[in-house]
This record gives sequence, structure tokens and C-alpha cells, in this order.
Amino acid sequence: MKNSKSILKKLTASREVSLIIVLVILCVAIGLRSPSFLTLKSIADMFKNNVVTMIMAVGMLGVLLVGGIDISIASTLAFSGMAVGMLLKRGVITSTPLAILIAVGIGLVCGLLVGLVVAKGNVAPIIASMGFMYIYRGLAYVISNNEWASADSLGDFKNFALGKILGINNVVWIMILIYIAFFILMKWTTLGRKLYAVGSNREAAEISGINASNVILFSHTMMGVLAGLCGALAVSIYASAQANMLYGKEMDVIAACVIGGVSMTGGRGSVLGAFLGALILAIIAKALPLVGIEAIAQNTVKGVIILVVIILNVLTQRSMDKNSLKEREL
Amino acid sequence: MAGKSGRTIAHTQNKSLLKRLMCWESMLVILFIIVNIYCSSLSSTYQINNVLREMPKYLTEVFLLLPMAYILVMGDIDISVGSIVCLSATVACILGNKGLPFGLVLLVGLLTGALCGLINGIIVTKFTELPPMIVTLGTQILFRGIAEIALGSGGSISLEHAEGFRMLAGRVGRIPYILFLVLILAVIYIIILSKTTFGRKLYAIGSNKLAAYYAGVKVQKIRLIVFTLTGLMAGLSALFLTALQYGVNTTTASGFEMNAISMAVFGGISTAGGKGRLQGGVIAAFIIISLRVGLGQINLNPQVILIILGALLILAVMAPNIVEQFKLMKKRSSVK
Amino acid sequence: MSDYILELKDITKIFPGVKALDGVKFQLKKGEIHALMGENGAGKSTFIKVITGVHRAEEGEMFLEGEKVNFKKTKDAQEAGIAAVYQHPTSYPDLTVAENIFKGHEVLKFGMIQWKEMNRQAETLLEQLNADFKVTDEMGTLSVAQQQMVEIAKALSTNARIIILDEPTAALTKNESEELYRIVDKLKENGVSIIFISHRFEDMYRLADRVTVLRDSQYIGTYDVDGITNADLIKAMVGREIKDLFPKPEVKLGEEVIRVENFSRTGYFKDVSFKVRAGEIIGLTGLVGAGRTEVVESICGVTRPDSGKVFLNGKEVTIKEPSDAMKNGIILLPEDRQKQGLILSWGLGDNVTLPIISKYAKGGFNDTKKERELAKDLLESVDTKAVSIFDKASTLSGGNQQKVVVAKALAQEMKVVIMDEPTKGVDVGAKAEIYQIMGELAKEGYAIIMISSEMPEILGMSDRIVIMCNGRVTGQLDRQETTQERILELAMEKSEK
Amino acid sequence: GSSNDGGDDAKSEDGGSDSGKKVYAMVAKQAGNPFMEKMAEGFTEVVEAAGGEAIIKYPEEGKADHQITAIQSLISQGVDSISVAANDENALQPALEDAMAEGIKVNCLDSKVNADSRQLFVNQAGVDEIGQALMDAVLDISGGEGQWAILSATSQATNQNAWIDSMKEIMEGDEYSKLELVEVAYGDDEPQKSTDQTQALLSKYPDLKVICAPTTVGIMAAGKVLQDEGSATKLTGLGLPSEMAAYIGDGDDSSCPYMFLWNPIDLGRLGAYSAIALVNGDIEGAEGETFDAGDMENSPYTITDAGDGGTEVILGQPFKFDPSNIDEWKEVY
Ligand SMILES: Nc1ncnc2c1ncn2[C@@H]1O[C@H](COP(=O)(O)OP(=O)(O)OP(=O)(O)O)[C@@H](O)[C@H]1O
Ligand SMILES: Nc1ncnc2c1ncn2[C@@H]1O[C@H](COP(=O)(O)OP(=O)(O)OP(=O)(O)O)[C@@H](O)[C@H]1O
Ligand SMILES: [Mg+2]
Ligand SMILES: [Mg+2]
Repeated sequence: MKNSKSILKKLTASREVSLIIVLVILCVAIGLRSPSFLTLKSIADMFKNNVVTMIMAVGMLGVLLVGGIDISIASTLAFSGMAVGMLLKRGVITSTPLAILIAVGIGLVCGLLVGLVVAKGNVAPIIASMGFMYIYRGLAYVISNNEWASADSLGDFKNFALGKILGINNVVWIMILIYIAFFILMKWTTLGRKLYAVGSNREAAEISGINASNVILFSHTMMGVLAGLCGALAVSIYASAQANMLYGKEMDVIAACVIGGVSMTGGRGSVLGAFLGALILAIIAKALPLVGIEAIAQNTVKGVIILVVIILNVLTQRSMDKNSLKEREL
Repeated sequence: MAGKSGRTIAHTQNKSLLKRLMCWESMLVILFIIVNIYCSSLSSTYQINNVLREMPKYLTEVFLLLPMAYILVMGDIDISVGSIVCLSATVACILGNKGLPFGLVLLVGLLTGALCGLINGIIVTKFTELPPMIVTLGTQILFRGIAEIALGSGGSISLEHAEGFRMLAGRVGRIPYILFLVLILAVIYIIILSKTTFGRKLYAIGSNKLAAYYAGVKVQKIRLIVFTLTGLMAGLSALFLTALQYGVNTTTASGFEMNAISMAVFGGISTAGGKGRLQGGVIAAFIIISLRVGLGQINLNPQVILIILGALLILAVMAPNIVEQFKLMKKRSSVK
Repeated sequence: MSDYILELKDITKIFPGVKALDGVKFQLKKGEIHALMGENGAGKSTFIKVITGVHRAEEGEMFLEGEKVNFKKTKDAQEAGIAAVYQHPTSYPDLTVAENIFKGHEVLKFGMIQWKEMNRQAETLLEQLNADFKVTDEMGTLSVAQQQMVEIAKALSTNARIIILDEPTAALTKNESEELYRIVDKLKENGVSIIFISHRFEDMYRLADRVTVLRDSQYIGTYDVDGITNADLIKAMVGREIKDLFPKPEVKLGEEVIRVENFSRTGYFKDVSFKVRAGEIIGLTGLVGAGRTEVVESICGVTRPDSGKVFLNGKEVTIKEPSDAMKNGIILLPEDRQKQGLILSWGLGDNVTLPIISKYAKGGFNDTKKERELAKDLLESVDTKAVSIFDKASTLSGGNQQKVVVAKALAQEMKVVIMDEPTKGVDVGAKAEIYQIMGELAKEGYAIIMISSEMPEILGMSDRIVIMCNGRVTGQLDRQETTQERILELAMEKSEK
Repeated sequence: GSSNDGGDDAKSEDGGSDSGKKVYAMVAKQAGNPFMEKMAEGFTEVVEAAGGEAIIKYPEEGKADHQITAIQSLISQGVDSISVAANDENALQPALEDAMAEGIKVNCLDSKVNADSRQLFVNQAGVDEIGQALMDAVLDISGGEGQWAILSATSQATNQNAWIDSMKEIMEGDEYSKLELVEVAYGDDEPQKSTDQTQALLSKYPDLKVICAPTTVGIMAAGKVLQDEGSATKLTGLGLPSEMAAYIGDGDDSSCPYMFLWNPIDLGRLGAYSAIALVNGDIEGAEGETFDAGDMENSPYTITDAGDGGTEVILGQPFKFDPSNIDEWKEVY
């Protein structure tokens, strides 16, 4: 009896669980209004369409953990995506792995530059990444030469996002693998824990011999790598590369993390949380057209849902804290 | 009275004039002059009358810079201002088209902005656990969403009685009214921030919220005021923007928040709070305006302009850091 | 030659504008406990940071077992077997206690962190320290003293041969200090050499074999603890004599000024009632985490109590925010001077005058000239070691920062002064000065509440002692009628039950 | 010249160029859009052939706000004409009025500004012609009956809304009575959202016969979804041949049997010809005037009433792209 109570307590005390509850309620509510939402296919579609946000959310987790933020990621994505698109269109490359590799490479350089300016140049992350947001987006336009790379010119590459292994789409597999890798990184490796340490107390980290600026550099580079990769994935998924692709997506990614309980001041957050946050946003995006909310009101509903979710989370957290205080005997 | 050990503590600063002039603001003034010389050399049409004519559109963003500087000094951020502009403009246009007296339309436009700001303020002060960035991201989507509903399927409303608004877009000679207003407001905002207790409290909040609270600063009340003020200024911006485009549409003022923030940061105001002066922000705003107008004259690809502005932003913030490090090194060796 | 496990020669460390260490030498024998003492700002913390590689000295040499070493990073020192607990806790508030302890030397297997094993080892360490919290607790939820314990556990966990403790007892009460002594003794038995810094003489007498004194960045001397007297030491440290450490004036107590009735806040404290009369000094004491800080914070409106009333001069007052308390003349000197008391990036003057700018302002505009004069006077009156009122608060030593906090309180109009650990980390000279000020305030008829964990201070300064245990008031004693033992009994009421 | 005093007025009046060439400016809807790029190409070609100088001005973003600053910059440069593809029908009015007050000729192309802000609208195809073509395509592809849906750009897009309204009106006719328009969805011209919306349509209406997407981004996204899923639902609408080539085909494995568009290059050319005619004083943009458009198909063009208080000139009929001609056109635009 006592044991089961403590398990229950442990469960309710974790943020992720309260998110899962929100998620279940959301799914049931939508499922009641629109039965087709809970079909396997619809869920598979949802994951495929939101792979990009989900992957970038886990990268953003790393950046937020060290107390940073990166709003250049959608631009990095467009730049790498556009680069790959144009290379394929011009026939410079044809191989899919090479295309992905190039995208990752571009992302790596982009992220590294942001990281250098933040970690070594001591520029506030929001400012540094705002500058690069303009720069990378501008570069995407410049290399696009006012063209799109579309299905016909992408050749085999567009089929990558169609392929399945064990009934699960390739791009979803990539997402799953990245999540597993990050889960291991964040939980069981010293490097991952360094991210937490630096975000929790940078001075302390430095005194205990952690090179904080290198850790920050790493987090931005990692973010860049993932954004670059997502550039390639987005091109493959939508079979189209456009210079303005996923404009403003960075805000969705940040929102996903925050909804998932990642602190914007650093030190707090989990891979599972980032995933759940991204999933909630994905469900909202998927459900809004399904449940028949008028297109014109969709942004209002989305804004309200985001506000309600984050406020609800605060309120549940508060009442949990209060409950645990009540149990303290005086 | 001197201390028990007879130690005395200086309470005056003797900064030489040169040292006083060696600040970021002076750098910006020099940069402003350079940019203007450069732009005039680029194109013969970069002339004062043309600059004055193109200026009003950009000045609507400076309205937002002023309160944004306060917000940043407090260590907060508000990314919903663009949406507030859009919503206020929408309300003003709808009421204007209903035939309400112009004065009332202006008032309601301003109040709409203030109300939105108040909502932001209430949420960030009641739920202090939430970072303002994510709250204002939510309201950013929400406020524009409401405007979208109000604007209906047309997605835009044009003024049917534009006379009043036409007046707002008027000029004295070549100088637009809005420039006067921006300058007057800038002076007021600068004085409040640098000379009054309110300003000092803003810096206190931005430097250490907790210590400010313990010292009796009404942190949440001040935050509420500043967020509301920001909304009010967004309302003001909305009125002028409406006058400049005789109406409003769903994309009106999107991206204004980032422009306002980058002006402030370029001007030396730190997003981490507690640092920087609004003087710098205002000069920076005029540098950016000059640059945009100037580079526009040679029809440079706007994306390239963005690349230049992005690079400039990063360099502007990095430069003082590097100078500081250099100074520190020098100081260290001089003590030796 | 290698009589000394650690030897430093002619260490000079310069911060921009400040010479923090000026040709300091130091010798640590193998297996000895060596105290490092000196006034606030003498350079003690800086000195140990030079040893551990946090700072790099401009001049001087360091020898470890006779071999010259040059630590470039803290990691080098760690690897050489030197562990340190710094003055200001360097913990990670968002991480668990266990992770805090093992940060930097996690228990690994195949490059993976072994959480179970790490938690187990951490538990063993904490058991040694008699800690009352779990290794899976988040560091941020612990009290300052508990955090200090974790820091000590962290130093123990590295199996270092030299352990440095910078004011480990500053936040500890008598009882916990005893625990610490026990541990330090045990370490010594195991052949570990220990350097510790403290402003408490009792620590030194109880533990140290030898003591080195620094003053104004310079080396004054090293003495054997046997045979040294209080007066000698104080003279070495302060450069002058201090006659009366507890200058408690005899004050005729006046009317009741403040009365707290049935104060409760879920989870923190319950049914707390006491009153303070004009000119009275109340010592509020108890064990770590007894809830003293929480009580006074609720009185001052920092947090809101669930129930209870505050009466000022017999009239009930409602206090929702610190500013309300200030308006009523209730002034709080917060416990954590760096986070709550000061804006570290500001000048001293601006810090001191922050609570009163509105009062001095003309039509909302700051009266800078007046403010600066006032700040100068106040800072001098508490004898702050600073060059000008424009010095940044962050550059002051801990004790001097505390003086600035005191000056800040003095700037305000007050009836009730609440001081939360006012002498934590403050040197004897400064302590005496703070007591002096406290006495003067009492003489002027203010009601004073002093939270303290230091027994001599409590006994030396209070008229009445209020003892808390686990969120409740367990006793109120007159100074005359009490003893250390009686106070400790009441402070541990719960554990006897 | 670095004169800051406003002197040298004569020069700024006859244009920013030094050679005294006439300067014709086109303001695009947005950068990075191939449709706009092709239009600009046609525009430039004609202007340069006529011995003028062409300026293509891209706004920072595809928004009316940014077009205002672009137009004002062009006024400063003293260009002779401004041809604008407007992002908002009304928002550019003050800027364009300023331009006209300075003696600059103003026309618009692709999407119009209101009658007060322009002298002429170069319309790609009449609204009703487009509506009719699309409606007939839906009728044909669906086999005459069943459910169909529209996937549009944003719910506020002027052009799309006009076409959709026209389609709804045409649908009143008897021959369309067995067709049921189940929903108008909006993908906001974002690939991801358009994909979400397409998938939502498919799961909500399993019997959906046709999706009509009168927008280049939307039709691409829908084309991809339908083709990848091998859906029985077919697609038509307005799309760029180069972008849609992969989806156009007769077989079951192609999602789009045919679609429509007009030639953006020609649209740009006609925009340029009309601008030149305006600048030369050949026309004033009044109804009934005609102007010569070089070797263009329907030249000379006649200005007609646009029905909104202003005038327009219509490029021609929407052009149908099907498997027989797509390979040829995908190379062109
Ligand atoms: N990072 C720093 N930058 C500039 N000055 C510093 C810095 N750290 C310490 N100082 C200065 O160096 C001197 C010595 O400080 P330190 O902290 O070593 O004193 P301490 O003896 O430990 O005092 P306390 O007993 O108060 O802890 C002080 O004058 C202090 O102001
Ligand atoms: N942020 C916090 N979250 C959760 N619990 C806390 C927090 N701060 C303090 N506590 C707990 O509240 C109780 C009372 O703490 P408080 O700081 O009032 O004690 P105290 O008597 O002043 O002790 P000290 O100041 O010596 O730590 C303690 O059990 C402490 O662990
Ligand atoms: Mg110290
Ligand atoms: Mg306490």
C-alpha cells in the first residue's frame, strides 16, 4: 500500500507525466471529434510531417540546457536544404548519402560559427543567432538564384523520404535513432551531463575544470548539425527546396522545448520532455484541420492552446509543490 | 564621518573628457556619419529629402524600440509587439470605417495596444515561472490570430475615411510629423531611463531581480507597467502604420519585434538585462534606417542587405567585448 | 626538503586595480591541519584559488612534495590530489546531490555513468556526515548549510591528499560544526593534509595545529596554535587590539514594537509567536533548516504566510511585499548577500541607496549628488574596505560585502531591524563593528531580531533567545538564565521525541 | 556625387541612370520565387529591347510592408514607371499615390492594387476564365459527380479568393449539380501545412474525387501527397510546369492529369509593354485605348474595364499543361 502510494507520488511529481496526461486528454478529445485521427496511418503521417521539428527540438534542448538559445536554425535548415537542392538540380551530385552528408556538413559549419560567436566572442546567444538568422537565410536566397528545386529535379533523393524499413519511414527512423543517441548522451555520458552542469552554474563548472565555452560551442555545433540534416530531410519529405522554407519554424521548436519542460535559463530539461513537447505541437497542427476549426481561427486556437498548456503546467507544478510541502511534518 | 580605521571612500568621479567620449554611443555617432557618407557616395539619390520621405515607415519601428529597450533592460523580452501593432491597427481601421470620430478611433487603437500589453504583463507577472519569451510567443500567435479573424476572408481592410489618418502622415515642410514625435518620445524615454528612480529600478530589476525585490522595488508592478506601456506604444505605432498604408492586413508589422530588438542591441543594450543606454539604441536605429535607405537606392538584393545587417549586428556586439578584454590585459600589465 | 607536502613562495596575484596577494608564502606539513586567518579581503580565498588553479599568480612558485608544479587549470590541481570547498558554494542547483558530489569524476563504466553505483557511494559519504537529506534530492532545494555539506562530501569523494576548506563552518550551527570537526579529525588520521579558513576562533583552537595569518594581501606570520592567545592573534590579524568583542550596551527596554502571532506557512513553519520591545535584541537560533529564515521572510513580505498576524506598535499591519515592510520600518538584511542583498554588477553607492532613491528623488528624478554623499557616509560608518563608492560590489571580499548590506539597511528609516546571519563570513574586526552598530541601534530604541547559528554571538548579543526546531518555536529564554546546553536541547527537541 | 542638400534636382527627375535612359521598375511579390523570376525575365527583356533600363526590386519578405519601402526607394531614384505585383490590394495606395504625384507611371501585374492606386492592371487571365477552366477540369476529372475540395493558399489571398468565388458561382450551373464541394482548406503556401491539410482532407473524406489547388505551393504539396500514397483522389489547379512535371501524367501513378497556368514570361513582357506605353504617353490607362506589344500573340492589346472602377488588360486564356506538353514547358518555366 505504502509502496504503491510512493510510486504514484513519484509519477505525479515528474513533469513528463503531467505532459503525458495532457497528451492523452488531447488525443481522446480529438479522437472523439474525428475518429480518423487515431488511425495508424494518420499517426504515421503525423510523425513524418513533424520529423523536422522533433529532431531540431532535441538539438534545441542541448542549446537551452547550457542557458543559450538558437533562433538561426530555420535559416540554417533553409541554407543547407537549398544547397542540397541546387546541387541535385544542377546534377553536381546524385547520391542520396552524399546529399545528406553535405547538408550535415553545412549545418556543422553554420552551427560552429554561431557557437564560436557565442562561446568565444561572448555575444548573447539570442543576438548572435539573430544575426546568423539573417545571414543564413540571406545565403539561402543568394544560392537559390530565385529558383526552387522541385520533385522533377531531385531525382532519387526524394524517394528517400518514401522508403520504409519495418514499416516505418526512413526519416522517422533517423529521428528515432537521434533520440536514442541523445537520450544516451544526456543521461549516461559525462559530455551530456556537462551540458546540464554548465547551464546550471557556469562558474561552478569552470571552477571544477569544465571548459564551459567548449561545451557551449558543442551545443551550438550539434544544433547546427541537426538543423543541417533537417534541411536535407525537409527537401526529401516535401520534394521541394525553397529559399523561404520553414520560415519562422525556430519558434515552434523553442515552444516545443518549453512546453516539454525545458528551462530557458538552462540546467533543466529532458530528451523525453523535448519529444513530448514537439509531439503536442504536432498533434495540434494535425488536429486543427481535422476537427473542423475554421482556417481563419486556427492561429487563435493555436495561441490559446500554447498559453493554456504552459499555464496549466505551472499550475499543476505549483499544486504538486504545495502537496509535497503539506506532507512535511512540522 | 570617517570609518573607525580612518579609511575614507571617494564619492566623486573624475573622468577626463576623453574617457567620457570613449563610449559606445560615440562610436555609433561616428558610424552614423560614416554610413551617411558612404551612402551618399553610393548613389546620387541618397539625399536628405529622399531620406526624410522614406523614413516614416521605418520610424514606426522606432516607436517599439523605445519600450523594448526598457523591457530588455529589465532582462525580459516581448516578441508579441508586431502582432499587437497588427491587432491595434485592425481595431482602429474597423472603428474608423464604422464612422466613429477620429479622436475616438485613435484612443481605441491605443487602448487596444495597451490592453494586449496588459495581458502580456498579467501573464508574466502572475506566472513568474514562465519565461516571457514563451509567453509572448503564445500571445504573438494569439493576437495576430484575433486580427486574422477580425480581418475576415479578405485578409485586409482599407480605410474608407482616410482623412484623419492622412493628417497623421502629414509633414511640416519636408519633415514628417512622425519624426518629431519619435524624437520627442525618444528624449522622454531616455530621460526617464537615465535620470529617474523608475529608470534606476529598471536597471536594478535587470541586474538582480531578487536583490531588487528585497530592496523594496515592486518588481512585478513595474514589469506590469512596462509590458503595458509596450503595448501602448505598439498601438501608437499601429496608428501611424495605418496612416502609411491606408489600412491593415494580416501580415502588417510582422517581424517588427526582431527589428526593434536588433536596434536596441546594436545600440549596446544587453538582452541579459541591466546594461546599456537608450541613447545608443536611438542612434543605432538611425544608422540602420540610413543603411536601409542608402542600400535601397542602389537596388541591392534585400537578402544581401539582411546579410550585411546580420553581420553588423554580430560585430557590433562582439566589438566592445573584444575591446574590454584588451583593456583588461592592458590594465593587468600596468599594475605590474 | 619535502617536509612540506605543499609549499608556496612569494605568491603575488593582481586583479585589475587590486593587488590581492603580495609576496605571500605558505608551508603545509604532511598530515597537519593548518588554519588560514585574516580580515575580510586579506586575500585568503584568493590564495587558495591560486593553489587550486582557479587563478594564476603573476609571480611566485609552488612546490608539491618538493617538486615544482604549475597548475594551469583546476583539473591539474584535482589530478595532483588537491580538493577544495570554496567559500561561495559552487554547486549545480538543478542537479541531484549525488551528481553534484561526483561532477568531474563520475563513476564510469564503458564511458557510461553508473547512476546506481554513484548514488550508493554518495549515500555512504553523506552517512559519514550525518546528513539528513537524500542523494537524489535536487541541490537547489537544500538550505545553504546542507549545500555546504554536499560540498564537503564532494571534496571527500576525490580521495585527495590535500583538502582545502574555505569557511566551511560559516553557515553551520554548533552541532553541525562538531560533525565537521569529527570528519576533519578522521581525515587527519588518514594522513590527509588540511587547510581551512575560518573567522571563528573556536574552529581554529579545536582543529588546527598551526595558523598562518594574512593581512592586507601580505604574509604576517605562521604560529603554533599551542601557546597562542586570542589577543595575539587578533593583533596579528587586525593590526590593533580589540577590547570588547561583544559590546552589548545595557539598554532600558521600551514598549513592544513588533509582535508576531500564530505565524504559519505550510511546510515551513507553524504557530510561530514572539514579540520584540524597543531596544531589545532577540536572538533567533536553531539548527540548520529550522525555518528561521522563512519566518522572517514572511514577516517582511518576501513570501506570504498562510495564517498569522503581525502587529506593529500594537496595530495590525498587512505586508504583501518587502516594500510594504520597509514602509512600516521593518528592515531585513537577507541571508544570501550575493543573491538577495546586493547587485554585484553595481557600484557600492548605488547598492546602498537603492531602497531609498524614491525618498530622495525630486519629482521622480534621482538626486545623484545627495545619494552619493549619503552612500559615502554610510559606507565609511561601517568601515568598508573600498576605494570609492563606484567600486563594483562583486570585487569586494565576503565580509566587506556584508558591511555594504548593513550600510544599505542603515540608509532606511527603521523601527525593526531583522538581520539574517549578519556576521556569516565576517572577520573579527568587522564582526565587532557590526555588533557595535547593533548595540547602537538598540540604544536608539530599535527592535532587533538577529538570526544566528553562532553560539557565542547569540549568547553575547541577545537579550532574549528564541529557539526554533523543525518549524516551531521550542523555547524563549532570557540571556541571563540560559546556557549553551539548554539552547541546544531546545534546538534538538524533535530528535529527542 | 555626395550632395546631401537636395540639389541636382534635374538629374533625379529624369531617372537614376546617368545615360538618360528611361527607367522601368518592377516590384516583385517576393524573392526566391521562380514565378516572379520568370516574370522579371520577360519584363527585363522587353525593357532592354526598347532601350530602357529595368530595375527589379524584391521586397525583403513577401509582405505589403516591405513593398512600401521598395516603392518609396524607387520614387527616390526617380524611375519612370513602377510595375508592381501587389501583396495587398490597398496597403500600397499611399506609396503609389506618392509615386503618381511625382509623375511616375504605375501599373500592376499578376495581382492587382485598388483602382485608385494604379493606372492599369495587367491581368494574367480573367477571373471568370480561370474559374471556368478549373471548374471544368474538376468536372472532367471527377467524371461528373462526387466530392471535391479546394486547397488554397492563405484564407486571405486575394487572387485565390476571387477565383474560388468565381468557381462557386459557376458551380450553381446544372451540369455541376452532382459535384459536392466539401471543404476549402488553406495551406498558407507552406509545404508542411499544405501537406497536413491534404492529408486531413483525405482522411476526412475517403470518397474525395478531386482536389483543386489554385496555388503553386499548395498544388506541389498536394501532388506529392497524392502521388506518394497512390491515392485515387486526383489533382488539378494552378501550378508551375517545372515544379509539377513529376506529378503530371495520365496513369494511376501520377496524381495530376492536367493543370493550368499562364506564361509568367509573357505576363512580364506585357507588363513592360504597357509600362512603356504609359511612359511614352501612348496610353493613359483609360478604357478602350490600345497599345502595341511587339511580337506577343494578341498584340495589339485593348484596355478594358476591370469591374473594380479601374482598367485592365488581359493576357489571355489560362494555358493547360498535360502529359503531351509538360516536358516541353518544364524547361521554360
Ligand atoms: N575576481 C576578482 N576581481 C577583482 N578583485 C578581486 C576578485 N576576487 C577578489 N578580489 C579582491 O581581492 C582581495 C582579496 O579577496 P579574498 O576574497 O581573497 O579575501 P578573503 O581573505 O577571502 O576575505 P573574506 O574573509 O571576506 O572571504 C579583495 O580586496 C577583493 O576585493
Ligand atoms: N527553495 C527551497 N525549496 C524547498 N525547500 C526549501 C527551500 N529553501 C529552504 N527549504 C527548506 O525549508 C526549510 C526551512 O528553511 P530556512 O532557510 O528557513 O531554514 P533556516 O533555519 O533559516 O536555516 P539555514 O538558514 O541555516 O539554512 C528547510 O527544511 C529547508 O530545507
Ligand atoms: Mg574569502
Ligand atoms: Mg537561514
